[in-house]
Amino acid sequence: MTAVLETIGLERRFGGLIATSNVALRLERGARHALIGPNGAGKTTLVNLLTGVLAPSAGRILLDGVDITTLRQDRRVRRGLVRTFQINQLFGDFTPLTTVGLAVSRRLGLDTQVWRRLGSRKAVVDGCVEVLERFGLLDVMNTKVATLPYGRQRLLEIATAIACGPRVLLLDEPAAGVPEAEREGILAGVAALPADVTVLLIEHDMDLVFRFAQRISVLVNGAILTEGTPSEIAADHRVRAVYLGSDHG
Amino acid sequence: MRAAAQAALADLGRWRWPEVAFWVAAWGSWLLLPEQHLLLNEVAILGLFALSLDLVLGFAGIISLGHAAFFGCGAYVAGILARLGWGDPVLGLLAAGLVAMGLGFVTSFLVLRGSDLTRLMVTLSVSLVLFEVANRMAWLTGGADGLQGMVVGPVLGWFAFDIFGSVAYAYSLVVLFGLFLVARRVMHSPFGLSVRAVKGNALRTAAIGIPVNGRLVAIYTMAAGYAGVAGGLLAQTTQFVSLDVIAFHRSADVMLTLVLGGVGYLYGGLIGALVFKWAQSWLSDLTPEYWQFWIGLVFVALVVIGRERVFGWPAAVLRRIAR
Amino acid sequence: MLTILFDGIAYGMILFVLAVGLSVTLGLMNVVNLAHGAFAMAGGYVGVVLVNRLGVPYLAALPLAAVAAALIGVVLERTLYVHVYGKSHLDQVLFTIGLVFMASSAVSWALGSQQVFIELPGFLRQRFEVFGVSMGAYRLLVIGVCGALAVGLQVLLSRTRFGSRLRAAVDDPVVARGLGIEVGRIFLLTFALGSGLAGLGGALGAEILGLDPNFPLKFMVYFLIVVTVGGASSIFGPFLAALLLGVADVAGKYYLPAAGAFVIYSVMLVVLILRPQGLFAPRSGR
Amino acid sequence: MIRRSFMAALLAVPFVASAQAQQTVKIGLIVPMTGQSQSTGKQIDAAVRLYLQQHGDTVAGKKIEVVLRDDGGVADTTKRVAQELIVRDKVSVLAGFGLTPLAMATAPLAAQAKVPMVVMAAATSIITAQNPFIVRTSQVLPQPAAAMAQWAVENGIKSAVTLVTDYGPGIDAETWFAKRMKEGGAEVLASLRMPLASPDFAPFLQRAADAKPQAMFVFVPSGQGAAVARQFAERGLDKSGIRLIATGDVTDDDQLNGMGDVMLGVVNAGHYSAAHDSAVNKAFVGAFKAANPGMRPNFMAVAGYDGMHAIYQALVKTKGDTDGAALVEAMKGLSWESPRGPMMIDPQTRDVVHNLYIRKVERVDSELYNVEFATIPMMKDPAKP
Repeated sequence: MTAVLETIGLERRFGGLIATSNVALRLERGARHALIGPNGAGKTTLVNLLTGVLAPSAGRILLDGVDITTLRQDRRVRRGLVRTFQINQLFGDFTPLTTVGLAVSRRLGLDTQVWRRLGSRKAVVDGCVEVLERFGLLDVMNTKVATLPYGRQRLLEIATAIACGPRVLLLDEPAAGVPEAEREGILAGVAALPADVTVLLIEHDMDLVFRFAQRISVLVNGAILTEGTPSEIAADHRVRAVYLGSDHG
Repeated sequence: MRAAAQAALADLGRWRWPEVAFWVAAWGSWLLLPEQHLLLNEVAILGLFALSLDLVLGFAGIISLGHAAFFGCGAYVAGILARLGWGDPVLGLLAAGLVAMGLGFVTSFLVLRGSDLTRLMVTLSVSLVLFEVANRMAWLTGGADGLQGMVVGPVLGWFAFDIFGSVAYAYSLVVLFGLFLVARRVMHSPFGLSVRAVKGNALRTAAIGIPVNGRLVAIYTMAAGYAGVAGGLLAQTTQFVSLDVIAFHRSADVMLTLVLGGVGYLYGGLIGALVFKWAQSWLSDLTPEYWQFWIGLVFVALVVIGRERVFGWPAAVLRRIAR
Repeated sequence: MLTILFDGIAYGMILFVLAVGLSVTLGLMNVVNLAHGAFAMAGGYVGVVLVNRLGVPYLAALPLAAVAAALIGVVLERTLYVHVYGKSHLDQVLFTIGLVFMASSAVSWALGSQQVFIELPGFLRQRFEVFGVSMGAYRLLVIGVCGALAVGLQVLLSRTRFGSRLRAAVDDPVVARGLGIEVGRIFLLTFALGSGLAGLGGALGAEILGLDPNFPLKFMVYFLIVVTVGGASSIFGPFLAALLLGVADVAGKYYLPAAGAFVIYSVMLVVLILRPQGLFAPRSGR
Repeated sequence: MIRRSFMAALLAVPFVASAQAQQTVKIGLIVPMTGQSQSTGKQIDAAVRLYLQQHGDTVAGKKIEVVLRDDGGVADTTKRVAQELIVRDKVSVLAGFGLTPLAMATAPLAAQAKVPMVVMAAATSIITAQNPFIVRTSQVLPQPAAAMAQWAVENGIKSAVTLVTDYGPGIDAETWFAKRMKEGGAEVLASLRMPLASPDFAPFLQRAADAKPQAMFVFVPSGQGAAVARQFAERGLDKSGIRLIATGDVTDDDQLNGMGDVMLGVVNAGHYSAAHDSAVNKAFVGAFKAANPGMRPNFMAVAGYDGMHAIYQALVKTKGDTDGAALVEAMKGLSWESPRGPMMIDPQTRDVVHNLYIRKVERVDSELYNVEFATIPMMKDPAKP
């Protein structure tokens, strides 16, 4: 099996501060991989490096063996590297339908069409319905996003990413701030992802991580401390030591 | 559900009766208000100009206080062509739009970054620099005295501009309507949606694979073309171009016009132009010295009381009647 | 040529005092107050009435002009501006331009539309030769007053309780309220300060700039240049920007009279492209 | 061609019916009442109202109605307002025109509609050549410029620097001052042009002073003169042996009082002074001040006043006929005693012919005035053959 997403010696400095230090990650096709670490370990910085929001100070990023280190954000998405945000990034004026519709149009390469209406292609409509249905958003598809309850917005955040047709999906704390009752919907949506989609879950919530992940990497002070199966990680005394000081001790 | 989704998507670009009524009224005004053709011609031109600003400000979220750069560019192109003997209005307008688009494309790269204030000042500086250029190149533009000697031919070789402004208004209205239809169509396309998305959240837009800067460049260029055509219309229908077309007050006026009518729904500029020009003309007939005071009062009241509450009550009344 | 430099500094200083209030309202209170020039005009006309009609001594009229403009600021802040703090920038533009239109018309109605000046006392019309540089007493006064104001403002904002409270109120009004800071009052005082400075600038600068009903619109662009080039979050930035603008404008006109205002606008464009946050803004974190 | 005129006729049909049978003669007065040049508009408007008040609103059996419109000094507005006045208000005469571009924008329209255009402010020489319906009662910039140069040469000024605002009238002034100086054997050391919107004049004045001329010749539009003159004095140039000479625009009567004592002694050339010593002028100034407290008539006001006089006299000559060509024909060669002194409408060029006075700013009865001390009688526009 070849790696779908791979980083080699990835490094990012802010002035004298090293936020990401020599990170080597390797995700196989269809992997369910989790990245954990205490607050301030540099998880979000790493996601920003992977998605092209930030440029690395050193190192390389490979997607399907192709170097994408200098590729623009949107180009990476077109190659199938899609993310969600820890804090919802949505279009408040849109409806879930138009939000997903735009993402589906982009996936189908129709986003530069200036003359045809958004809904004039059957494929777009079908794509929208499919994604909205999977996340249970059909009943609110014509509601203004800004007025949706938070849990629904969180679902839309993920649904939008799915609508982009990811081959590698970076989920940045998908359950953050979601009330217990609405959490199941999110987990179900994530679990229902096609098996060939590679998922990197960045998460705080250990329950979620251990239910979901096949492999786990632990990030501490910007560097990978260790990597292994959930049981290996659970048994690792260094990981315990790191988390002892924090809320999961 | 699939049908419902399709219907909802199809509904996005559907003509609604107030829109139809608006355009019926616009065309009706040509027949019914012959005495107002000159003013209405200015309304149509300002409306097109404000529509152009709406594409940039209302849809893409780029605040511009220098939009007159493109308006003036178009006006000078149309004017200079007419002076050099290329007096065909349609070709002149086309040239005005294209040159303004070129200018828009080149300068669009300056407004990709920065806060509202920075963009405001960058666009303003561009227009001020162009103002100075037009002023310096007096051999071409006529400088501060204005461009003289334009000879504008009849529209399509048939309709000569008359002193009543009837041909002028019809011509401007046709151009406005045509370009409005294009803008409407484009703004309801996936491309248009992606431009709105950039304004809504640039971070997310990039995260679904849409090149943010590319979209901004594209819409800015298109809007510049619209402004250029508006400028060309003004030059052709008044058969005169002066530095006013590119002056700061022109940029400020169009911004006020658009904000008055409301941004981001295509009609704001048109309604704003109608209200602004009509109020200005009416008040300045009543009190040529102090009309600005009353216009100012309207602006202040509109914001302090709230636009929704001022414009909202006719809509509310209509709703009640309909019920 | 040092005389040109001297003139440019005086001109820049005037621009600073006129624009610094805008920098405060824009940078600290996030209100696009395009009517700022109207407060300067108000101060200027108060000076005209006091000195030319009522015979008040020039130096006494300056603080009175500032106080008058500040009072107008207070009244307008309480009655009108409070309603637009939460509105969009575009609404604020519409609102403040409306105020400018009203102010211009009102002045034209009450005091006529011809350009007026404040009569300078004799001692300010003298000239000195210092080390071969020819300097006017009036411009020396301008430099002195404005320089002192710049220092005073910097101290006020960085060293006093008022300054720290203002910064707290701007950073997070909710938290500031929780800490017992009266945000409304802080904003009111800040607004009054900004208007008062504009009023002083209007009275002090009338000799160079002239006063007419069109004043707020005529100088709006200059104020905006000072604020954007200087960065709208400190005193020092706009101060340097104003000096730079003043000297560049005067020197540009002297050495390249044919280029006119071209130099200024081009320089500003380049600055804004290279440093979108302003020339003297601290580099952003990260 | 046939089909075009057919279309035009078709479009024109609805408007023709009401154009007949007027007992009222409407005069469309278009001036800037707002914006940068608003003082020009206010002076002209006040003078026009004064004329109506003094001479009644009836002439040659017709009732005169003046329709005042503001154009804010913006050319396309001027043109549109003029067009509306012609089409909707059916005015017989257009008047006003505060700035050169405003007059230029309207000129083709007036020719097309055959409506006389009485220019009461704009002062670039070329305006009256734009069409045969333009008559001017203000001034032509080459007049004061040439007069000033003539006086300078005669009074031993051998070198000068010109300092003018960079637009049509300014360039006219620069050209004709320099021309007459050279003809008189004097030298123009430098010709500086200032942008129309120029808040600080100091650098231009400094540069002019550094050329060390005997005199500095200044033209700026009405309204900006005070700033230049004050800064001239503030720089100590008045004491450095450089004479400030100017066109009358700089020592505008409207503002002169507010400029202060620094203006005392400035020599300038102009066609009108509120202190002109004649019975006609005394009556005019007195009535003007009475009707407009706080204002003093300047050269803009007198141009408005004379413009109305030309229109009235033309109507008398045509016996109330408002045909444009007839009115213009009647205005040609008109001459009368204006508050400025004798004046005439040149029958060939339709431009103003009047005395040019060399004046000096002096204090008279606690007010500053331009006091005339030399006269160049009945000067035509030197720029026209």
